[in-house]
Amino acid sequence: MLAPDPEQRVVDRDELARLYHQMYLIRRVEELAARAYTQRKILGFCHLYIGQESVAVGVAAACRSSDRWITGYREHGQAVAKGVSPRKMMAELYGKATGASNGLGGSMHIFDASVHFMGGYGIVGAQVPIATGVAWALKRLGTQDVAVCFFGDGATHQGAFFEGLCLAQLYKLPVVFIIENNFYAMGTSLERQSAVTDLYLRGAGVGMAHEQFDGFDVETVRERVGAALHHARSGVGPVLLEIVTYRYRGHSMSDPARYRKDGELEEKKKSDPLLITEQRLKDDFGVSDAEIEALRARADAEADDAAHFADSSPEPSVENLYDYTYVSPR
Amino acid sequence: MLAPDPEQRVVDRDELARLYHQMYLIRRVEELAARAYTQRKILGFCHLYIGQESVAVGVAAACRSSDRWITGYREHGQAVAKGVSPRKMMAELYGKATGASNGLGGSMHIFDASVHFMGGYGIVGAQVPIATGVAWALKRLGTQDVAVCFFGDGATHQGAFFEGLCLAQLYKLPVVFIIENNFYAMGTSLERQSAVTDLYLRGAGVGMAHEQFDGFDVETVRERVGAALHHARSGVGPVLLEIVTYRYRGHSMSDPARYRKDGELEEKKKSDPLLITEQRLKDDFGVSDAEIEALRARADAEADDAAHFADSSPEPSVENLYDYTYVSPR
Amino acid sequence: MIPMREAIRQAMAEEMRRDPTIFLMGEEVALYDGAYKVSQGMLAEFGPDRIVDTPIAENGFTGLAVGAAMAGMRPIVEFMTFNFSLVAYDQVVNSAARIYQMSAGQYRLPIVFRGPNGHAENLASQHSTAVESLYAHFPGLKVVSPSTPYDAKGLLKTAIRDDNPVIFLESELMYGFKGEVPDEEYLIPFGKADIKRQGDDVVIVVWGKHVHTCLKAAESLKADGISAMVLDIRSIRPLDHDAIFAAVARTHRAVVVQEGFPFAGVAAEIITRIQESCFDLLDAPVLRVTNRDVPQPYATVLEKAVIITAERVVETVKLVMGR
Amino acid sequence: MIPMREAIRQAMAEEMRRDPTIFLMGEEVALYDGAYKVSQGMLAEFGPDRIVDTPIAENGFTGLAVGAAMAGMRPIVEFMTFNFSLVAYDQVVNSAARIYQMSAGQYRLPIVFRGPNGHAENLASQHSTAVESLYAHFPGLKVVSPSTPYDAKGLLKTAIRDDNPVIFLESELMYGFKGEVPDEEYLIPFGKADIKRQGDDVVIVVWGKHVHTCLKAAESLKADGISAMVLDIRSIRPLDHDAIFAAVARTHRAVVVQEGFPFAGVAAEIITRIQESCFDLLDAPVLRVTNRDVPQPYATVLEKAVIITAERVVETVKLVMGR
Ligand SMILES: Cc1ncc(C[n+]2csc(CCOP(=O)(O)OP(=O)(O)O)c2C)c(N)n1
Ligand SMILES: Cc1ncc(C[n+]2csc(CCOP(=O)(O)OP(=O)(O)O)c2C)c(N)n1
Ligand SMILES: [Mg+2]
Ligand SMILES: [Mg+2]
Repeated sequence: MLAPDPEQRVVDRDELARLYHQMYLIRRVEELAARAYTQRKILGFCHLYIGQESVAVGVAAACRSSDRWITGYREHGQAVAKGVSPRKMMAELYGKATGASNGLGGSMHIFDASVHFMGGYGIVGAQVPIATGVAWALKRLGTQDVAVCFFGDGATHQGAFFEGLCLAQLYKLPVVFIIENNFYAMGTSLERQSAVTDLYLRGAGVGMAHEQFDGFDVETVRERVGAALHHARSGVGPVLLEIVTYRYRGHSMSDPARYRKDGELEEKKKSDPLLITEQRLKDDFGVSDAEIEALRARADAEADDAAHFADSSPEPSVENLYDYTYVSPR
Repeated sequence: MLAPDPEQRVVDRDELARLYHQMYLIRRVEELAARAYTQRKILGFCHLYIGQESVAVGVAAACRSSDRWITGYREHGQAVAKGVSPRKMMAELYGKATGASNGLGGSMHIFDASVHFMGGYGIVGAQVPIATGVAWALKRLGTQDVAVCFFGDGATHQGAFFEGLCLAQLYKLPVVFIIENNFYAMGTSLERQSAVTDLYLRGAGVGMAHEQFDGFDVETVRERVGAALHHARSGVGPVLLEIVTYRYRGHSMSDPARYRKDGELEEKKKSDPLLITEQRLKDDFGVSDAEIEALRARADAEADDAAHFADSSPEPSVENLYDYTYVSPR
Repeated sequence: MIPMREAIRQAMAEEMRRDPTIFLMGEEVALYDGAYKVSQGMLAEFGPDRIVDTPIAENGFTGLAVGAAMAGMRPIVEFMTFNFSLVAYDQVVNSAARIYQMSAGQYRLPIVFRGPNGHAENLASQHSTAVESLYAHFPGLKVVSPSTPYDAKGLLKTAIRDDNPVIFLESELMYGFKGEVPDEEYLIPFGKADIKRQGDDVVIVVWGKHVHTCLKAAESLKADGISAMVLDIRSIRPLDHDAIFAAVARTHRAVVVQEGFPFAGVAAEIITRIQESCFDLLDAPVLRVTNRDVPQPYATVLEKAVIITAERVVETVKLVMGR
Repeated sequence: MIPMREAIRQAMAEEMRRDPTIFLMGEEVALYDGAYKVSQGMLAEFGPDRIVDTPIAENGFTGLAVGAAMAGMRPIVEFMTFNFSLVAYDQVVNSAARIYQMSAGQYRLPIVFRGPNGHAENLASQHSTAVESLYAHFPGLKVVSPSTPYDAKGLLKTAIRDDNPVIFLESELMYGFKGEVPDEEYLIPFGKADIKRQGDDVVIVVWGKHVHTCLKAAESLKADGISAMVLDIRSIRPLDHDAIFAAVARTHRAVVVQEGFPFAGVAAEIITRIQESCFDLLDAPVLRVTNRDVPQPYATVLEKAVIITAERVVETVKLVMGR
């Protein structure tokens, strides 16, 4: 197990309330996105993060704001956790000019350089070597920042994943690779895609520090990712984390997720990130029901505002169609 | 360590003499190839196997003739060990119509279906998933044969290598993957290309049986590969072997190999495969100098014959240029 | 009347019943019935040794198919979409396309690579690439793209029986498209174009889903008094240039419609051959309709501006007619 | 007079002195001085943080370059040869070419991908691929191919300063080719063709190493009384169609010479544009000279029959001239 970050503060009441608010906000935003999808206001692929919120929020709680994040197509939760405003994100899902990527990217390609959210990629595993390169630059440019790379269990079979890991370890780069193991790649369960189901062991094959833990409790995520960031930031090299989680929805909006075992989803919901943290707030920090309610109400309002903003934003203009194919000469 | 094959016979005098002859023949054929290269009778890339002969010959000694082999561009030794006639092979190097691939392939692309030698590939690592597929077919077609795949230390950073391993392990296919670790990928030494220098540990990341051993003694190779083949043939899954070896020549004919440490080559030559086996023949089997000389003389003659055959063979005909782009309809 | 996905499934299933060395491999093809339900029910009939789910390792399982083909099997590889074939590009163009030649005919590569190609709806840049131009470039590959269930079934059966690697391009937007398919067995040879609509004034050369875009365009051109032939080439490589030249000889004007980026695309190939062989027959330059030359954007209003529409075909035909 | 490899090295070294965010990465570029000695001595000057040896993981280090570029650096990636870029094809065409657009301009990708392209001598099928047609297809990429040390240096400096990904195609056969390069700094803009030889009867459009094949052909055509212009387009994308059209307006006849496979190649693109824009100016169809449409064979006698030679260019020009 990686040594904890000696400088990481203990989570206090306010911070945990903030993390709860974030997780709830992400879930709420995505519920509204799901509704908008059924209304055909959001189109194409739309991969929801519901159930996995503690991962993104826990990672964000451990990170510096200058750390860079890069991820796949299931990135709404990560975007919001990293600081992309729900408005900008929702507007992107709606394909509006006010979206994070001006409506060019959609659900799978959220980018926001202002908060160092370096995108959503659609080719499974491609973000892994890209993250290695971000870390390369962070090191060479003399920053103390870390690149954080998210991907799923399914991505750990891609050559890009393997090559990215080899290079990051060889060059001892400041990057934390996070496998969000939600047990399925589309309809394929973990044991049907891999002979090794403890995916963090992939690290052993490339000599990388590796660790596996349950990610349902946002505090655990914050603490263990803190340890990984500390390791990476100290200059000794990258870390591969396997964070065990679960997605409640289908792979994308069109997937009824019939491949789950009977009762599996209900069982998993018992360790719902929101539930765990709500209990903890109440039991250990004496937060009242009313306070929880207030946190939720604030998030509801923010999510509603985001949806309203997206809905009422203008469409992108066809005149700008050719603007981003090439950078114009300086 | 893999359990030995209980059915493997102990090497006797005759067999060891045969293996010595094979190794010597391979070296001799390549020495003639090197000379022909300087005479511009062989062109393009030409990667010599000199120093590594015990690997191919030891593997062949452990294999059934119906096992399939597939490899990279440094394949002259493997081809001869698998049974490609030195004539056909040399003629291919000369680009003659009588060559194993009719002069279409050259040094890097020797194919001989009649002895199940499935080629020489030029894209580093590409043969790994192909071998997985050969094993797929061997299993599905109900044979008891094994696919044997050779590649270098440098290939163990390719995505294709990793993906091929993942699939072979997932489907429990009868394939033995052999890393011929000769410590260099072109001019890049092992520790400069990989954070993990015990390359067999790549197996740990994909849950595959893995083992490492020195390959200078052909008997060791025969025995340990026998164990791996036994494992693969029994149906429980593939094996990753790292066989430690060394190449005496540069990467290809144009490489002066200045990257070696002082005295490194001389040191390595102390464990020359021919030397080791010659000693063993003499010390433990009472083979006389004259007998050794006779084995060599026979091999010299075979190699000379191959070179002569190649030299005097006809060029391919331009009329056949389009014959092998597509299979014509049956 | 059966939908395209059913026609494709029938072709695979019939061939698999005939030849036990055929297997289907790809992501989600077995337990999930295929991402677009093309292989629905096939796992039940053929079992997990022949309908095979893979992890997300396209380069790996493409290489696997190459090896299995060399060792005597006839793999069908489904790419969930052809976008993802680009991580396996090396195995397709450097292994599958070349081993028959490199081995001087000792090893054959009877593999079908199939799956949806090109844009669907609002899938943005990385999920909308049309790949015909990237594969047809390579000698050693055949490239086919059907526009109807009838053609799909007949061409796919031919592809499966072909001893060469075949790229078989479908469309997510067409899986539900219905058409007649006879009960009795039939095959459609490669390299035979099909006149999907006869016409005298101009020939529109096209394949795949945009055959229908062009039929629509041709219909609306009637109102302008323009009689447009729609020539569905069906197989891109081999290419039925005789049929194309014959059509040009009849109409003296041509438009080529190709999904995807224009630069060095299949349309350019066809136009190059037309101008070479029909130089004196042409009354006007041959024009092409392709996607706009930008990565595919997500928002509908932008997407519509990028993809090929009947209106754009009509416009281009009018240009060629000098209207 | 300096050889091509030296011109390329000067361009990289001068730019690296100017801008500390530039680094060179690839197999054998550092300690070994480059497989073809292009980066000789650069490790000593710039150190191992900026001249970086990689393992054989092209997809990985191409992705690394993408990330490093997004985070503020300017990578130069050397592919030992462009054949090996095909295992990294996804990262080039799906990441490098598209992220600027996907992010609506938030992230720029100033990367140069460079290395030898096309055939050298007797390298057979998998080591002889010419890739211009595979990359020029994609909006978002620029593609350049110099034919002289002077052009190489000027174009490479432009490529390194460009904020877009640039595919820079060299040739193993040309690294020793010598030419004049001035001492003072200069840049050559993309999209500007260069008339390497003036002529009146026919224009030969070409780029890269075959410029010299065509100059030889043009020289020998003199004997037949044919005055051939050799137009070196230098940058394939952007393409200087104005210069091409102007040349056709002068000569009324054109031949396009492109290494590699013909089908949907760059030559087809150029011909398509010529016939579109110069329809009434042309006295004959535009023909192309490409490699024969087969995988490259090893044996010299076969290789010679496949590659482009001055004789084949002469023959084709004569055809176009109606001789
Ligand atoms: C290279 C590639 N192959 C296939 C796909 C199609 N695809 C999209 S997501 C997905 C499953 C990924 O599963 P996982 O990595 O576990 O991530 P999760 O969706 O569970 O977050 C697949 C197969 C793709 N986008 N890219
Ligand atoms: C994908 C790819 N990248 C680069 C090359 C160029 N190349 C040929 S051999 C080689 C070194 C391979 O080293 P290793 O795998 O250790 O095998 P060895 O040559 O030592 O037998 C390289 C870089 C290639 N052929 N293919
Ligand atoms: Mg998953
Ligand atoms: Mg090696």
